[in-house]
Amino acid sequence: MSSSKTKSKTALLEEYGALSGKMLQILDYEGRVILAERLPKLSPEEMVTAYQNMLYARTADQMAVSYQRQGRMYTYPPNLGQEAIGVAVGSVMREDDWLVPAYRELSAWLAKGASMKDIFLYFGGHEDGSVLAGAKNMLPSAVPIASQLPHAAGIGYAMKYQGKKDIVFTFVGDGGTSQGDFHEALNFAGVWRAPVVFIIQNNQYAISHPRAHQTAAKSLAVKAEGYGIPGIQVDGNDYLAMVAAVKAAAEHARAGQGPVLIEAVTYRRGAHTTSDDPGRYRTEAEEQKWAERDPLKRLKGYLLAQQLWDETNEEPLISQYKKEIDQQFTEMENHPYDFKDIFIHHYTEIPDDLKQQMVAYEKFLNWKESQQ
Amino acid sequence: MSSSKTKSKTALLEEYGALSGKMLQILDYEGRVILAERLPKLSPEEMVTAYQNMLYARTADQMAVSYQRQGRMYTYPPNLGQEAIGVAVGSVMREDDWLVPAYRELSAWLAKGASMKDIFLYFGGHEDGSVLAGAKNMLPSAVPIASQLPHAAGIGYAMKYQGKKDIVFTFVGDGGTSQGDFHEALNFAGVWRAPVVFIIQNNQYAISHPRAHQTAAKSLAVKAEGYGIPGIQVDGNDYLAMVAAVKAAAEHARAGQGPVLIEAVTYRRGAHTTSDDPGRYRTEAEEQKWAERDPLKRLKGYLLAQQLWDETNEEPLISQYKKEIDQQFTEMENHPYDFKDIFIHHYTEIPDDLKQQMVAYEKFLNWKESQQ
Amino acid sequence: MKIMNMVQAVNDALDIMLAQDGKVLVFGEDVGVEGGVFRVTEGLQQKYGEDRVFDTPLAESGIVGTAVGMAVAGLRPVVEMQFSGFVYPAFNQIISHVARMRNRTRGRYSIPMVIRMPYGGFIRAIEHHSESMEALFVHIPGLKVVIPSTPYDAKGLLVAAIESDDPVIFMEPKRLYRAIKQEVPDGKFTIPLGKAKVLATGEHITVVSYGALVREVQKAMSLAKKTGISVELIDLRSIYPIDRETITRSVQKTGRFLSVTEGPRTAGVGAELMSIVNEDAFLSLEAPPTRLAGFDTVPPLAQGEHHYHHSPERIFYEIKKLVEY
Amino acid sequence: MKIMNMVQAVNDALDIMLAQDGKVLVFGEDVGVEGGVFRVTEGLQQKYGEDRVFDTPLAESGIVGTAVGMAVAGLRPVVEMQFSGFVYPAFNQIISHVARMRNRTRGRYSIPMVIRMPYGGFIRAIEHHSESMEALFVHIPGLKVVIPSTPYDAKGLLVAAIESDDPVIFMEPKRLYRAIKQEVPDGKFTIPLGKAKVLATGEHITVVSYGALVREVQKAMSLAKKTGISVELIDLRSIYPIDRETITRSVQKTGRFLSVTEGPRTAGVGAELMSIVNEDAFLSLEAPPTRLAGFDTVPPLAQGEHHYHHSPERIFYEIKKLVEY
Ligand SMILES: Cc1ncc(C[n+]2csc(CCOP(=O)(O)OP(=O)(O)O)c2C)c(N)n1
Ligand SMILES: Cc1ncc(C[n+]2csc(CCOP(=O)(O)OP(=O)(O)O)c2C)c(N)n1
Ligand SMILES: [Mg+2]
Ligand SMILES: [Mg+2]
Repeated sequence: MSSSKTKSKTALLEEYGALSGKMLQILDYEGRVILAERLPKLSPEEMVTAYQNMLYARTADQMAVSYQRQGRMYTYPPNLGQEAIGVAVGSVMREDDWLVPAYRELSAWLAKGASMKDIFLYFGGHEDGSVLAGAKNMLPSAVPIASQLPHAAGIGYAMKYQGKKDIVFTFVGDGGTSQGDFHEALNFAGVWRAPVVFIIQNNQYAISHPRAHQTAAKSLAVKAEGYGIPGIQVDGNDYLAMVAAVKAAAEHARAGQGPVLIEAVTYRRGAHTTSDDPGRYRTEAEEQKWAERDPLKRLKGYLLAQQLWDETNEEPLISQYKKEIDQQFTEMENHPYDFKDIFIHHYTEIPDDLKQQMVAYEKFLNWKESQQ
Repeated sequence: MSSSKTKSKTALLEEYGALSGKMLQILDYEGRVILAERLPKLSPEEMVTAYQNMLYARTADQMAVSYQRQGRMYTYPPNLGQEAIGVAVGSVMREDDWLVPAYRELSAWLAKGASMKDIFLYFGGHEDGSVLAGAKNMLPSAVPIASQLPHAAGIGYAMKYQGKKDIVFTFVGDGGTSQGDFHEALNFAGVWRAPVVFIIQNNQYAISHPRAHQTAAKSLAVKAEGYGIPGIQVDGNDYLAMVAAVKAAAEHARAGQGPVLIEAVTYRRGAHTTSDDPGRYRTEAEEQKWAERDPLKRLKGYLLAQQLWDETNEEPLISQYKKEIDQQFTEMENHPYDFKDIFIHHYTEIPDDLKQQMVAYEKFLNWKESQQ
Repeated sequence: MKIMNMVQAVNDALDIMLAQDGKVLVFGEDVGVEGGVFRVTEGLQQKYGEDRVFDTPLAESGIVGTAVGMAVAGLRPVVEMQFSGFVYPAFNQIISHVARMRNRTRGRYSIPMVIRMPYGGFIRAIEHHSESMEALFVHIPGLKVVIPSTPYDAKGLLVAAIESDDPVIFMEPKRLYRAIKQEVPDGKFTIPLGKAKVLATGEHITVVSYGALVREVQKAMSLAKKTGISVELIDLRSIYPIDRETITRSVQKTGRFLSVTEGPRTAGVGAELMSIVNEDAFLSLEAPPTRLAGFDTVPPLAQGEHHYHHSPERIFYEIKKLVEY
Repeated sequence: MKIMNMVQAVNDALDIMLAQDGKVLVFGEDVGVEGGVFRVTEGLQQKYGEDRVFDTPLAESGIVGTAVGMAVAGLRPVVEMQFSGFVYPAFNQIISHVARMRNRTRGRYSIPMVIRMPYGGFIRAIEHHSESMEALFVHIPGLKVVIPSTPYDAKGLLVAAIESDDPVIFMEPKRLYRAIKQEVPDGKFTIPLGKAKVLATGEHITVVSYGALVREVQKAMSLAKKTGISVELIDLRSIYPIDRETITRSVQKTGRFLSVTEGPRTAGVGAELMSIVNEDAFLSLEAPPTRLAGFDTVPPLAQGEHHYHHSPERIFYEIKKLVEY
């Protein structure tokens, strides 16, 4: 493809605007290009890296689920089937940009520099998993639904105020669009023209609650109208469409034109968390339908057709990933825990009263030991 | 006008839909009909009554402000300039319909059966002012902005659940559209197709904060898109346009088609409350501009042209209103207050502990008296 | 009589009240098809239909706020907050409307609503899933706050809560959901709100607790017994209104007082209980009334929660200190 | 030195901190052009520009939530809640993020934020404008809570709050906004957070109070003096952390304790203070430590608020009862 044939990114936000009723799709379910004019300019290496990142994320995700099943880790929210979204964001996001996650963006966290050890620590019950020392400008998971979105708007304001060109990427689920904080964050960002790319991972469910009952709005992208900002609906299982949309949104934000709302239409192929049983609320037929739209399968289809990928690479690569990931898991399992950490991080200086609580508890521990 | 020439009400919600960019206006600023095909079918008596209700509300409002200035009543939020909205709602609202107010809808409260005494009691610092015994299915004022809107959605659900045909009218300000509760209420109502007419009184300001900075959305009506419900922008100072819109919305809701969002574009001609000084944040020129669009002036212009109103009626009528209103104010000033009321209404049965607090306080009162 | 765990007991209470009264609705997040993330509402939607037991959009303020409207319109909503850590978006509705409507309308509109929520820790959960912040609700005038410690209590108290014309915050110790089984009578019965229960009479010290910690206190009592200490144990059941009389009577007898609660210490329920003891039994006190409360910290994640949660040993240690005072 | 009321003192503190540190931002509802509904931020927008002092859309969760983001990104937001009765929509942000960010990230991100809000009653206001719910914040681990009782304190404490790397809930007794004038030093000075101030030394009883009630206690002390009662008065200044040491030392001397606070009684700050006294000065007590708190009711509207708010007579009455105990 020649670059002159590809249309401008900002025009994309118009053509596929929230009221257009269109969903941006570049690859069909087999990975064939159906909208060549919108193909993002990516080098072969970038394409291959993207696929490998998706593969890594999927491998890690599946291992996390299995560690949990083995009782070696606690509740975990699988990312299975949604990998294209985080990897696409990761490919556009710069080192100094901010990432404000919800809790189901494994692939985006990795792109920002979080390690699997960090992630295992978090889901292994260590607060240390929220430090994320290797991830510049990234916040830890936000569990209270949609509460992270105002943070993103505020960081966006700060970037503008500080005269920086960095932008903010933030995530929320389809369910999260119903929360008041979604509304307030988008409205503030709209008024401030803050450089924030809001990404809804519409994976069709909020636990058991289907998208159709979450809101009577025609799409989630259309909610952008209420805040006077561009909104666009994208096939979130189509890596190339996601890259095109995220690039356009990032360009818009970085150019000082304000926030963009992206609805990435995807499917949570796994359970809500390892405690959940999707069999209670959805059919196998539906799961099957979406398996056929799997993002890895589609990007691989494309890469194979372009002769950028050799199927025989895959097994060895996965084995290598598994080894790396398991290594990180072992590090997590050997991570130390000091009970004093419970007390000393709430304030810059521990209040006397709290210190007394720590001391009293230590006294008890000593007494207990003396009893044995 | 012949009824065959007027278009259907539901079509109105389409033609003036949130995305149309149009504002429904039937009367110009002088009260001349500029959209005859949308003239609501009202009898001459209904027109005159409407004008009188607006006049009554305005008189009462101005007296409330002056009682406050005399130090005989506490802070009060004037309704000046917004009377057409409440009176229009009042003319469509049925006895069994519900009214869920904010705090600036004097004209609507009166239509529902609240007395000026009730209102004076409330702003005179008596909880008894929230009982509103004469107003069937009306909630008291809601001070925490937008927090009343979920109540309206819930009542709407209850009407449906109970198989009733009653609908709910609820109010919020332009500022209130930024609150999370606005979002959640409209979204719930949309999902439930609850029979609720949401009326935004866009009076251009939230205290000092202008509408333009409240949201980047093109209109407030457009927010309806985000909830998949009809939205319509109406000239809120045009009584006839308001009646047309409220009728259409009520019909929609009563027919089981769900909620409607009406943005009534108006202007708060008075201060935010009697504690506020609008001179700090808006110009006299602007106030003048809106004075020319005053709703009473416009409806009177229409009535005069139709020879439905005799200017000489007005003074005596106002005098009569003043007498009535002052009578109600005097009743408020003579309203008794019993300190036990502070304690006994929180629970169906007063908890022992709280009773002890009451008893202890009474003991103190007796001791204090004994000291004199 | 059936043997039930707390999940089943709560389900049974809801079932009975839904069957009895068409005004009762049950709604929240995932309470319908899913039957609740803890399966507390399992089967109720099938039995009572989608207009009586249903899922809402994901928004707690919307859930509580719409329930206020329903209550005003004559219904009796029983809503679920999926975890007590997610009730805060609804805080404005609770404090500004649920708790006040009756007082501000001088009784014209009461709010017969129950807000159920699993609370408390020691289930190795993720952030925001282990809190015990009942003191926040106890401090708000106009609410009742109820916490059961057994399946039997859960059923009887929940029925009473649903029948109450006052709003009730009903907090379920999720750690106990499946941990205890017990015979629970069939059909409807109630346990009065505002009354504590003396679970064990004793001589040397009064211990007041509620929720999941009652069991831990009972274990501590076995340790105490071995050293000859006899404990009077009171299960508060209602955290507001507090049954001052039962507490006072006991402390007047034992002269010693310990509260064992899970939430943060400062301005917590333990502080209230100590104050009550001071006010009503000061002259009987042989040792300072004492609180064993949670630390003034966020509950630690799974790796640290055994430090945060009072073990029987820790409770015994405090009892011993007090008796030896 | 200038003679200032509390509005001016708070304004002065904001002015100084805005001038000193480009990271400080002031925002909220009507704080810009309007200068705040109480005029506390008057003139600051003109002086520092619309990007540093500005109005937001009307949404408290948005205000606090965006401030969290700004704080994380290195700024020092000082936000205003127009009245403390309207902070509840922001409660989730406060408890789930403001209070926790530092702990959960083990210090990587601190939240140097101040949330200012006028609180308290006796100004004949409408509903939701008279509450004194500081105990809710005191109970939340991770927050500091500060309440000044004079213009001088307001300035020194607010400067310290803005300089603190921890989040501070700064509650301003609106009843005092224009009621007291006092000499306040020019320029920057701080009063340490977490330290109480002994306003008067005395022998017979320790009274702890804060905010608008300090003045009322002082009036009560005049009444007490006439009957020969000498009161030691402590102004708490910081409600969290509480200065236990100052309180304890005093009660060890006087043997009697009364707290005088405005908010609801149950699980309020008074309960915490009583508990502290029990824990640290039990053996010195000659009478039950006692709390004079607000009723467990919504504060009544204007017609009734003189019943709710402690008069000097009521305070004296409680002092007298305790001294005569
Ligand atoms: C405020 C709040 N309420 C409830 C929950 C419990 N909860 C956790 S995830 C979830 C569903 C979220 O759905 P969605 O936003 O679509 O994200 P997804 O899990 O599908 O990625 C719920 C209800 C929560 N974490 N926070
Ligand atoms: C939750 C909440 N925040 C702040 C306030 C203070 N306040 C009272 S009225 C008002 C402005 C409301 O503006 P708008 O919604 O446009 O209604 P209007 O007063 O113009 O009718 C504000 C900020 C409040 N009452 N409730
Ligand atoms: Mg989802
Ligand atoms: Mg307005």
